[in-house]
Formats: sequence, structure tokens, C-alpha cells
Amino acid sequence: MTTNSNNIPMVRLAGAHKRFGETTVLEDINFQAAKGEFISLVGPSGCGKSTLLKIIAGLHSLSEGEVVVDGMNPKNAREEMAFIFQEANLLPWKRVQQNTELPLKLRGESTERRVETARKMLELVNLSHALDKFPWQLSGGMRMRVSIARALTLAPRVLLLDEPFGALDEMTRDNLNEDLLRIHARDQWTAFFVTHSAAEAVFLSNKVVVLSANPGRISQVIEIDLPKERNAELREGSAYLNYVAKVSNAIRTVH
Amino acid sequence: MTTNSNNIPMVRLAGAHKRFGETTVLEDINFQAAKGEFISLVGPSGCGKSTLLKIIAGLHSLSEGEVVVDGMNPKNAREEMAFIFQEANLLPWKRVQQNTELPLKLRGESTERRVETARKMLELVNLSHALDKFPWQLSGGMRMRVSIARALTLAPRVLLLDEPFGALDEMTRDNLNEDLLRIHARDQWTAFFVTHSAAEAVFLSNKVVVLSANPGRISQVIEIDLPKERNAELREGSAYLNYVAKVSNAIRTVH
Amino acid sequence: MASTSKKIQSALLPITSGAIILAVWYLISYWYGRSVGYDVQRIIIPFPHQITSALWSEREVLWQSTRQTALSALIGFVAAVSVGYALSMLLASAVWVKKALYPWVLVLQMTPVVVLAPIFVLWMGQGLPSITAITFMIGFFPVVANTTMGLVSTDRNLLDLFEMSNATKAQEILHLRVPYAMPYFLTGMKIAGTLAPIGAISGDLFAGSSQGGVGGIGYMVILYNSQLKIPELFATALVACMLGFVFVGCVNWLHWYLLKDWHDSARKVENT
Amino acid sequence: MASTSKKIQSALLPITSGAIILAVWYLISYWYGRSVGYDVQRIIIPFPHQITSALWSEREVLWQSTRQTALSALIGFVAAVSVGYALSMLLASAVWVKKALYPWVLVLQMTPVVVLAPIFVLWMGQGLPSITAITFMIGFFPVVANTTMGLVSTDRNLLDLFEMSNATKAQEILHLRVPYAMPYFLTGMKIAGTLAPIGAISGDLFAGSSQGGVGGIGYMVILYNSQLKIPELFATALVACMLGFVFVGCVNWLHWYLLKDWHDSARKVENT
Amino acid sequence: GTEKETAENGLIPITLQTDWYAQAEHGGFYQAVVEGYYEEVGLDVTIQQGGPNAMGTQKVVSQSVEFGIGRADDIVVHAANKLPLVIVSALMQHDPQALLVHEESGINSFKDLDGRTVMATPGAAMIRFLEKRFDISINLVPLDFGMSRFLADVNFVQQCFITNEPYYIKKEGANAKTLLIADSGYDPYRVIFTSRGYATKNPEIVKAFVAASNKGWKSYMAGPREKANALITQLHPKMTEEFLNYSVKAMIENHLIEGNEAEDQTGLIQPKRMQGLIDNLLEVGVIDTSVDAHDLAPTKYLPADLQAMVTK
Ligand SMILES: Nc1ncnc2c1ncn2[C@@H]1O[C@H](COP(=O)(O)OP(=O)(O)OP(=O)(O)O)[C@@H](O)[C@H]1O
Ligand SMILES: Nc1ncnc2c1ncn2[C@@H]1O[C@H](COP(=O)(O)OP(=O)(O)OP(=O)(O)O)[C@@H](O)[C@H]1O
Ligand SMILES: [Mg+2]
Ligand SMILES: [Mg+2]
Repeated sequence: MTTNSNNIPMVRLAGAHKRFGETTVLEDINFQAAKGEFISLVGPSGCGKSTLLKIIAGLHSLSEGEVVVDGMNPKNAREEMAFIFQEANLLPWKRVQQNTELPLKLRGESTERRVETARKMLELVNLSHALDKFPWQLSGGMRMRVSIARALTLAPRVLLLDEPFGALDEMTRDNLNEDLLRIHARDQWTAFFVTHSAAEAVFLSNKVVVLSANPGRISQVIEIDLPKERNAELREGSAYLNYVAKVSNAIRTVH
Repeated sequence: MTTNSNNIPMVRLAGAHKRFGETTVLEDINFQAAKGEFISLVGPSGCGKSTLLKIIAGLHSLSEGEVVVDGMNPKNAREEMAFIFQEANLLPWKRVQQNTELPLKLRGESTERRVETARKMLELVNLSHALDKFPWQLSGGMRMRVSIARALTLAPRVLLLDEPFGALDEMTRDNLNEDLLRIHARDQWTAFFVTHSAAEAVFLSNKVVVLSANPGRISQVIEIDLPKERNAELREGSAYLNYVAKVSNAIRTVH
Repeated sequence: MASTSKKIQSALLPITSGAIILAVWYLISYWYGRSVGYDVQRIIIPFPHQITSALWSEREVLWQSTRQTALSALIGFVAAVSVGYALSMLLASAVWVKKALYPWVLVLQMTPVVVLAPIFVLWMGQGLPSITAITFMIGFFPVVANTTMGLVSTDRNLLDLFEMSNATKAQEILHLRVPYAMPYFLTGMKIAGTLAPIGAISGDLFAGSSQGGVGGIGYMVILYNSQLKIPELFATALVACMLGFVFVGCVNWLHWYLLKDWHDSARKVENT
Repeated sequence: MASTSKKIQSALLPITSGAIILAVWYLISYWYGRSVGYDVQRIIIPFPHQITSALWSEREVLWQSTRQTALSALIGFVAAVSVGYALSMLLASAVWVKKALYPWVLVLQMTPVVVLAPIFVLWMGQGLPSITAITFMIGFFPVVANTTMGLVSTDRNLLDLFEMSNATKAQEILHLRVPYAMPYFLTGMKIAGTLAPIGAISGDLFAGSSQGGVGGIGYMVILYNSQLKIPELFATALVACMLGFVFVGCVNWLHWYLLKDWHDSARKVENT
Repeated sequence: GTEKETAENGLIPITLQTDWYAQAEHGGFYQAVVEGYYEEVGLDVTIQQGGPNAMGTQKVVSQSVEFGIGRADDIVVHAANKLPLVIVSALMQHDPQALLVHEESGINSFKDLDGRTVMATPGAAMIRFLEKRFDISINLVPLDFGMSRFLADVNFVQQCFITNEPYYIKKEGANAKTLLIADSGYDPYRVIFTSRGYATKNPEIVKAFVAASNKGWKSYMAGPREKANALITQLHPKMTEEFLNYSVKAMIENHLIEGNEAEDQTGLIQPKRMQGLIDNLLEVGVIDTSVDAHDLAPTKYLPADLQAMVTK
């Protein structure tokens, strides 16, 4: 999967350090992702996964080192990125439909296209019945799904996903996993996907990056050499299960 | 496990209906839990699990039917309950330590006991290094862990847990599962535990309640007849895995 | 049915407390009158019924001056709210704007009206424009202070969301900071609403005139005061209060209307 | 080094804007003086240097009256803030309390000071107590309005948390609503801070005395005004502004001190 | 309470509320203080300075002070409103109230005020009198105690004391003149008043106060005034010697204190003239019930020599 992309890296981190005050959160991160790669980030709670994503997004600046997205400073590459935050971050005064339309609205898309795209994505996350609700009327999982739909309305070249499915039931989660892979196959964006599920990481990615904690460092990068086409059947296969065990173990060892 | 408790139900719901405006969220819930039972609630996102917990806690009132906790109206039984909310709900102006101490402080416990208990529980959730941080300095998982520690400082007779471990990595999650079981064995509270992980539900509970969506109804109650002592080894056993598959299937069928 | 009795109850409360206040008032007036004589009491703490009968007998004059003051108060209020709002957005648009302008906004607020009044009168002449300008001066700062505070309190996470969407500063203010600051802004507006009639009355004192035989409420205040028509003075104050209630009532309605869908301050609690 | 130059820059901004305002002022004064003569200009829009030299020549008198006004302003401010705060908590403690009292709080705020002043003077006599009472009257409502709004805006989820902890109403207010309302309260306090010197000056006009040879700023305002010492009048306004700045500065420091750890309005942004 | 205890020094404490900050128009009272005239008659007098909101009438009727000063017509209006006030002595035979106009304004008589904007106290009886008497209509704007608008606008007319404002106007070099209200045929006294209750209970104190004040005024007008003026400038720091002298000169030139008669009438109230004022006010509708001049301004509190001058 790495080979099918051209060799210019889409995202590149070199000697990246991040400190908050005195404490070093990320230490010497060197990593690059080519176009179309699907990278999962796993690691103990508080090890710096969200911070890393925010650095790639240009929301946090680096204390040391360099981050480049599509050859640019991340701040200039915002148009090519979409971010699903760990919290849903919905605007409390907007209904589900308007919340989902927001990024397109900010980009000045026509109302028509906006409404349509938002509807489509809300359907994908099974929220067609809740278009007119306000965030406080939603369950935690529903809020997260709105946030997912919102990010998917954009057609990004880099997608940053921070535990998007943590609050969802297995079935919805599996369905969304497959949807995500389908869209990815079509649009070939580069994904950074934070998850706590080894199974999910293996199912989705071509590379799993294992971070250790205190400070966050890359402890291992596991290449997932599974067929490009992935479906429910794959989950039963032993190759898959071996990878899951491998990732699981890797996570346990960094603790 | 059900048999070891005396027969007066700790929590009882009879003909419980909950409507928000026009929409019925919970329909005809009849259920009771004896002292010491560990009940897991599973079901699709938005089916009413959090609402059910809030009803037991007396935070939502029923539209119809009855809820009784330890023979009382839930509002009068608050002293016997602790609630881990789906969101961390930390006070932004208090440090981790003070946030954890809060319920004890409100109950008028002595500073000494407060500090000690909070420390102990924060150690349990691996946050001893972050006592002095403010919520905004924490990662999502860390915030959730503070919220768990905070609820555990109380010695409740009924513990309500709303997806407490969703944002945690596998290892932390497994450890906390085992800790939870240990404390439960010692203190014999009644637990209502919302989760999206069939494995977790099976590992922890003696009963798994599967809710269907739109409106939320009890679709199935699966008794988990596994040995009382549960540990990592159990997770490899086939009885366990069968139960997991059974619960998993039950969730998929209600969709 | 329960809700009807609740409504009655909630209407009874201010009435009851009003009755208590009235009773205390009567007691004090009565006690004062007994000790110094009722002729003196009348011009120091008149009985409430003396005030209402003064209100009735002066109704025509008061009605005319109220109309005049209401107009200045309304224009001043609208100006204070809209200019204050615009100014807050300007101040929030960039840190350097705030650094450069905020101190001077404060200076404007803190300059005693007695110093500014002659300048206003000189530029705008005696009458409505000057009175309005003074009303504006008195009411605009609470709007600015509150709205600015609301605009800078916006949740970091939502700001991140907007940054990721490549939102322009204008979009950020319009679509995020402004609605986020709405509860603050409305509170500022409420304060401005209570200040507007007072501002118009002060404006009247400095820049009003009796053109056409009637002055505004401020003019009547001096008139009654200098003639020691104290019940009439209190009646005038009552009218000023009622004017203020109209403003505050409108703001409260706006508050409810704008925030009912999402903000905890206006949302009816679902449970219990 | 970057931070030093930043500091210089941020000090330069208000200075620059001040210079611009000064220049515009000079232009207007000059233009006005040319059209009507500089004798008239001096008593309508004096040149800034005329104001500062008046400030200098009157420094002793102004210093004394400022001290006096500062005292009333301070006491009135402290009273407005503390009584306003206590009142807000009372209003927030139960819905029926708010229903019963809030309208009367509004009435108090909206009653023109000219009506209340005589009552104050008769009860408390000419001088500090009355002046302070008037200052209080002018400053307390913004505190009440803001704090009340903050207290009722508290996040439902946190209220649920407290309810689960069996918190008493007092605990809920003290440990949850009060800190949650802090940004609102501080904004109200800031408004009260700008109003305190103005209130003390008005108080001085209504209830001041120059007993003992020194009057407050309000006294100086009347005096300079009646003696046509307009540059001195502006100098007095300047002093009033500076007094206000002291109050606002203290509130700003308090804001920073209390909220720096957790609130977005005071927290330095970590990134960028 | 009225019955104030006698102070330790054996003197009876008395408070006089003036209508403005200490100035030459109160000079006689300060003279009586510094010369010890009040002490001589057993009084310990505190002079409480007024200001824009002196509220002398309210304070006197509520008996928080013993004496106040004011214009007779205002007291008549209050008395017609049943306020228990008594005029105990005249302070000035003629009121210094005047209208300040620019030379360039073309206003030479009260008639010329028709349609003009005048800054004055709203509700002041004198303006209503002028309107009726000369059949003119005036656009009144409330007095703000400043003069800048007058200086900026040659058509502006403003209420003033001939003893005060013209001094500053002249210093500014403007060409202003004054129309003394007393010349319009409307000529109220300035008076000392107290509450009816106090006067009834303490006639001797009232008499003593009037006599000592009277003596103070005569002495102040005759001079030397240095000690009293020193006290005034001390109490009111912005007051200057030069300004005091200007005011005194104006009082002397216009015979404000002692009147235009051959005889010095300082302090005298002629019930007839008082009744004339009341009738005037009744005629132009400022009051609608008559007041008895003898009842409102009894001569019994005046010193014997003045009582002798009362024309029956
Ligand atoms: N205050 C409210 N007003 C109106 N509707 C509400 C309210 N709270 C919840 N709901 C609705 O009730 C339903 C159940 O919500 P609840 O939060 O109980 O779901 P849940 O089972 O906890 O879901 P999740 O797993 O996503 O947390 C949802 O459809 C939601 O839209
Ligand atoms: N603004 C901040 N200031 C100071 N420390 C911070 C800040 N943000 C995060 N941290 C710290 O940085 C570390 C990493 O946080 P981060 O949110 O990246 O963790 P994470 O890997 O996403 O964890 P989780 O799985 O729990 O979400 C944590 O220890 C946290 O305390
Ligand atoms: Mg994270
Ligand atoms: Mg839920």
C-alpha cells in the first residue's frame, strides 16, 4: 500500500519535540506519511496522540523540529485537512443540520451543495432522523456522529481522526469503519487515526504507530500487510488476528 | 451471583416510560436489580442508556411508571449512589486533586480523609503524577479517569457508570476492569454499567441488558453464568468467548 | 392545572413583596409624619397614595414629558446597544485594536457628563440630539464591557474548529464569537436598558429645554424639586421606572427568544 | 528579546492612538478657535496643553478633592460590589426570591438619583455617608445583573453532578455557581468600577459639602464651571478618569489573578 | 429634635443652611461669627454651606437645621403649599437675581426676551412673573451653573447674580450687561426663615439669632471685612479676595442689603411690601391661594429698632 503512492510525503515530521511549559509531551518524533496512507496511532492515555494530531493540523506549534504538510507549513495547508476532534465540539446554538454544514458554509459553498452534502453525510452516520435537534438533545454517541459527518463533508487530502468511534456501539462502529475504507479507497486521502482498539487499527490502516508515554516517543511502527480490499470476512482471518495480537502486545509493552 | 444477595431489590423499575416532548425515548422498562448485582447495559447509540441511568439517579423524572432505589424515591437515595457521567464533568477551576475530592467535600468529610481517599483513587487510575493539573491540561482519557476516581471516592451502594472506559487504552481499561471487580467483591454495591464493548460487559457483569432503539425497550437480558472470580485467564476461556459472541449478536440484532 | 396555579403563584410573589414594601413605606411615612407633622412628611416621604394621586392630577403634563423622554431614551438606547456592539466587535477583531482603543473607550465612559454636556450642546444644539448623545454616553459602556468579555471568553476548542475550517476573522466573529457572547451581550443590554431612561433624564437636565411649554422628565424633576412638589417628583420617578421596565421587558423577551433553544439561562429545565 | 520588543510594541499602541486623538483634539480646538476666537475656544474646547497646565497649577486643590472623592468612590464601590454580589446570590438561591425581589431591585436602579438624594441627605446628613450611598446606588445594578446572569447560566451537567453529591443549595451556590459566574461577576465589577468615580461626583453634587475647606471633585466641577475655569474643569475630568482607571486596573488585575488558571478570557494561549 | 441641648460652653448650638458655597452674599453671617456677635447672645452658630442642591427648605422643615435663607417668593410658594415656614427677617432688601445678556444681543428690556432661550431655574417664580407681566414667552433651559454656553452664543440669556457672574464675564472680556429683575417691578426680599414649630417653641433664640445676624450684616457692609473674608476664603478655597470685593461692591452699589430708602433698612420686612409680592404671585397664577403676610412674615422677631420702622 505504501508503494502505490508517489514518493513525495504528504505529511512529514522531523525531530519534532513538543513541550508544555516544563514537561516534554512529545520527544523526537520522526515520521512521514505518503499520499493515501492510512496511519493509526495507538498508545496509552495521555501519551500525546491528540497533541500530535494538533501539531499536524497546525493548532499546536512545535517546540523544536519541523512539520510539513503537502510541502507547506500546516497553517497554509488547512484547506486540505479535516479534523475530527476527540470531543464533538458542536456549536450549541445550531441544529444538527447547520452544525454539519458549518465548514462548507465557512468555505462559501452554495446553500444547495451544503445542504445536500450534509444530508448525505448525516445519513451515513445514521442521523437522518435528528436533523433538527440541538446538541443538548443528543446522546453522547450522536454528538460524536455529527462531528464525524461534519468532517466528512469536506473532501480533504489529509484526514485527522481523534478517537472518532470511541463512544459508538460495535455495530455502528464496524459499519463506519467499512464506510471509511470505502471513501478512502475512492478519495485516497492520507489518514491519521487515533484509536484505542487494536482491532480497529489493524482493520483500517497500512501502518500502526505505537507511541510510548512520558514522554511520547514512537516506540514501534507496525506495517499491516493485509489485502487492500478489507471487509467483515477479513476479521475472521488468522493473519488479521495475528496483527491484532501484535499491536495489542506492542501497546502493553510501552506501558 | 444473583442468589447470594437477599431478595429485596436494590433498584426497581416498573412500567417506566420516558418521553422528551413528543418522542418516546424509553418504553415500558421493567427491571430490577438485587444488592450486589453487576448489570451491564448495551445497545445502539441514542437508544436511551444514559437516560435510563439518569432516571435511576433521579436526575430525569419518569413520564410514566415507577422507579425505586433501596425502597426510596431516587432523590432520597442520592447518598447511596455514585454516578460516572458519560462526559467527565470536571470543574474547570479546580485541579485534579480538588476535583476528585469534591463529593467528599460536599459531604463534609474531614480534609485529611478527603485528601487521602482522593490520592488513593487517583493512584488507582494512574494519575498520581497529575494531581496539580487543571482539566484543560489533561488529555481526554485523563479527564475521564479523574471522573472515575471521583466517583470511587464515595462508597456507594449503587454505582452508575456511563461508558467510563470508552476513551481509555486497552491496557488501562483491562486494569480498571479488574480493579472494579475487586472493589465490587469487597463492597458489594449494585452496578449499572453502560458500555459498547460486549467483551467488557461479559467480563464484568452477572447480567447484560440489551436495549433496542426507537423507542428504547429491553430486548433481551442475558445472564452471565461465569465464576465469581474473574481474571485475565478467564478472557481466553471458551465459555467467556461464547458469551461475548452471544452479546455481540444480540446487539447486532436490535439494530 | 398545576401550571395555571403555578402561574398565579408566580404572579402573586412580586405582588406580595410589593404589598410588603408598600406597607413598610406607609409605616415609615406615618411614623415620620407623626414626629414632624404631615405637611413636612408630604415633602420628604409622601404616602404612596399621595404619589398616585399626584400622578393622576399631573397625568397630562407627565404624559407629554414622558413621550419626549421616551423618545430620547429609545434613540439613546438603540445607539448605545448598536454602537456598543459594533465597537466590541471592533475591539475583539484584533489584539492591537483593543490595545489602542480600549483605554479611550474607558476615558469616554469615565468623563463626567457635566464636562461633555456643554460640548454636545454646542455641537448639536439644545434638545433631542444632545439629550440622545448624553443617553448614549451613559449606556454604551456596559454593552461594550459585557460583549467584549463574552467575545474573548469563547471556548478554545470551538476556536480550533474554526481555525481548521480556515475561517476568516470576520467569520470567526460572526459565526462563533457573536453567538457565544450573546448571553453577555444581552446582560449588557439589560443594564443599558435600565440606564437609558436615567440617561435621558440627565440629558434633559443638561441639554433639555421647555420649548413648546413642556420639557422632558428631567425638566419636570427640577421643576417639581424647586417647587417642592415632592409627591409629583416621586410620581415622575415612578414614570421613569415604568419606562425602564419597558426597556428591560423588551430585553428579557429578546433574551428568552434568542437563547431559549440552547442556553442554560433561558432553557426550561426538562426534568423534575 | 522578541518578548521585549512585543512589550514595547504593546505599550506603543495606546500611546500612538493617544497621540492621534490628541492631534485631532488640537485640530478641532484650533479650527474652533479660529472661527470664534481663542477666548471662546478656551472655555469650550481648551487645547490639551491648557488642560495640563491647569492640572499643574491646581494640583494641590485637585489632590485634596481627589482624595476625598476617592474615599467615597472606594467605599461606594466596595459596597456596590459586595451588596450586589450578596443580593445576586440571594436572588439565585431560589426562584421565588428572584420573582419577589428582582422587580424591586430594578425599581431601585431606575429611580433617578435626584429623587433619592434628598431622602439620603435627610437621613444621613450632608457628606460622606450620603455620597457613598449615592455612589452605591449608581454602581450596584451592573454587578447584580451580571452576577445573576452568570449564576443562572451554570452548565446543567455540572448541576447534575452536584445534585448527585446531595449538595445543599448553599454548597451548589458557593462551590459551583459562584466560580462559574466569576467572569460575569468580574465584568459587572469592571462596570461598577468605571461608575464609582462618576457616582461619587454625582453624590458630591447632591450631598457634598465643602465643610472644612475641601470639597470633592463634584464640588470642584461646579466651582470651575461657575467660574468659567474650563481648562480646570477638563483637568478635573482627567483626574476623575484617572481615578476610574485605578478601579478598573484593580479589577483587571483581579480578573487575571482569579481566572488565569482556567478561563479562556484570561488564559494565555499556549500555541502559535 | 428642636430642643437641642445647651453645649458645654453654655451656648445654644444653631445651624444655618446657606444656599451656596461661602461667598460675599453670606458675608454678614460670617462677620457675626468672627466678631463674636452670636456668642454675645448665647448662640453657637454653625454655617453649613450649600451648593447646587442645598435643599435648605427641606432641611428646615424637617428641622435638621434651624435656619435657612432664600428668596421670599419661593417661601411664599412653599407656604401656599402649606409648608410650615416662617420668615423671621430680611437678608437683602433687593434680590441680586438678574438676567445676563450680551450687548450685541439687542436685548434692552424684558420685553425683548420674547421667544429667546433663557437658562434659568425651571419653575422659578420670577420667570413666570416676567412672562405674564410682559406678555412674552421664554424658552427655558435648566441652569447648569456654567457660563460657557453664554460666552459661546451672543443670543444666549442666562440667569445670574449681579454680584457674581458679571465678574467672570468681564474677565473674559465679553460685552455683557445685566437686567436686574428687581427693576421689572418684581422685587422680592431675600430672607431668613425657619420652621413654624421651631419659631413657636424658641422665640427668644430666633430673636437673638436675627439680632446678631443683623448686627453682623451692618458690620460687614460697613467694614472692615478682613476677618470674615479670611474665613470665607478658608472655607471655600477657590474664593478670592478680589472676587469678594467685587461682590461687596455690587451689593453696595445696588443697595441690596440696606435698600434704596433714606434710612438703613437692613433686616427689615415691611408686611405691606410682602403682601404686595403675595398679591403679585396670586395675580400671575404662581400660587392659587393667598397667604397672610403677617402670618408668614411676622415682625415680632425683628429687633426693636426695626419693628419701629414697620409702616402700619
Ligand atoms: N434533554 C433531552 N431532550 C430531548 N431529547 C433528548 C434529551 N436527552 C436525550 N434525548 C434523546 O434521547 C435519546 C436517548 O439519549 P441517551 O443519551 O439516553 O442515549 P444513549 O443510549 O446514552 O446513547 P449513547 O450511547 O450515544 O450515549 C436520544 O435520541 C436523544 O436524542
Ligand atoms: N494545553 C496543555 N497544557 C499542558 N499540558 C497539556 C496540554 N494539553 C495536553 N497536555 C498534556 O500533554 C499530554 C498529552 O496529551 P494528549 O491529549 O495529547 O494525550 P492523548 O494521547 O491524546 O491521550 P488520550 O488518549 O487520553 O486522549 C498529557 O499528559 C496532558 O496532560
Ligand atoms: Mg487524546
Ligand atoms: Mg449515553
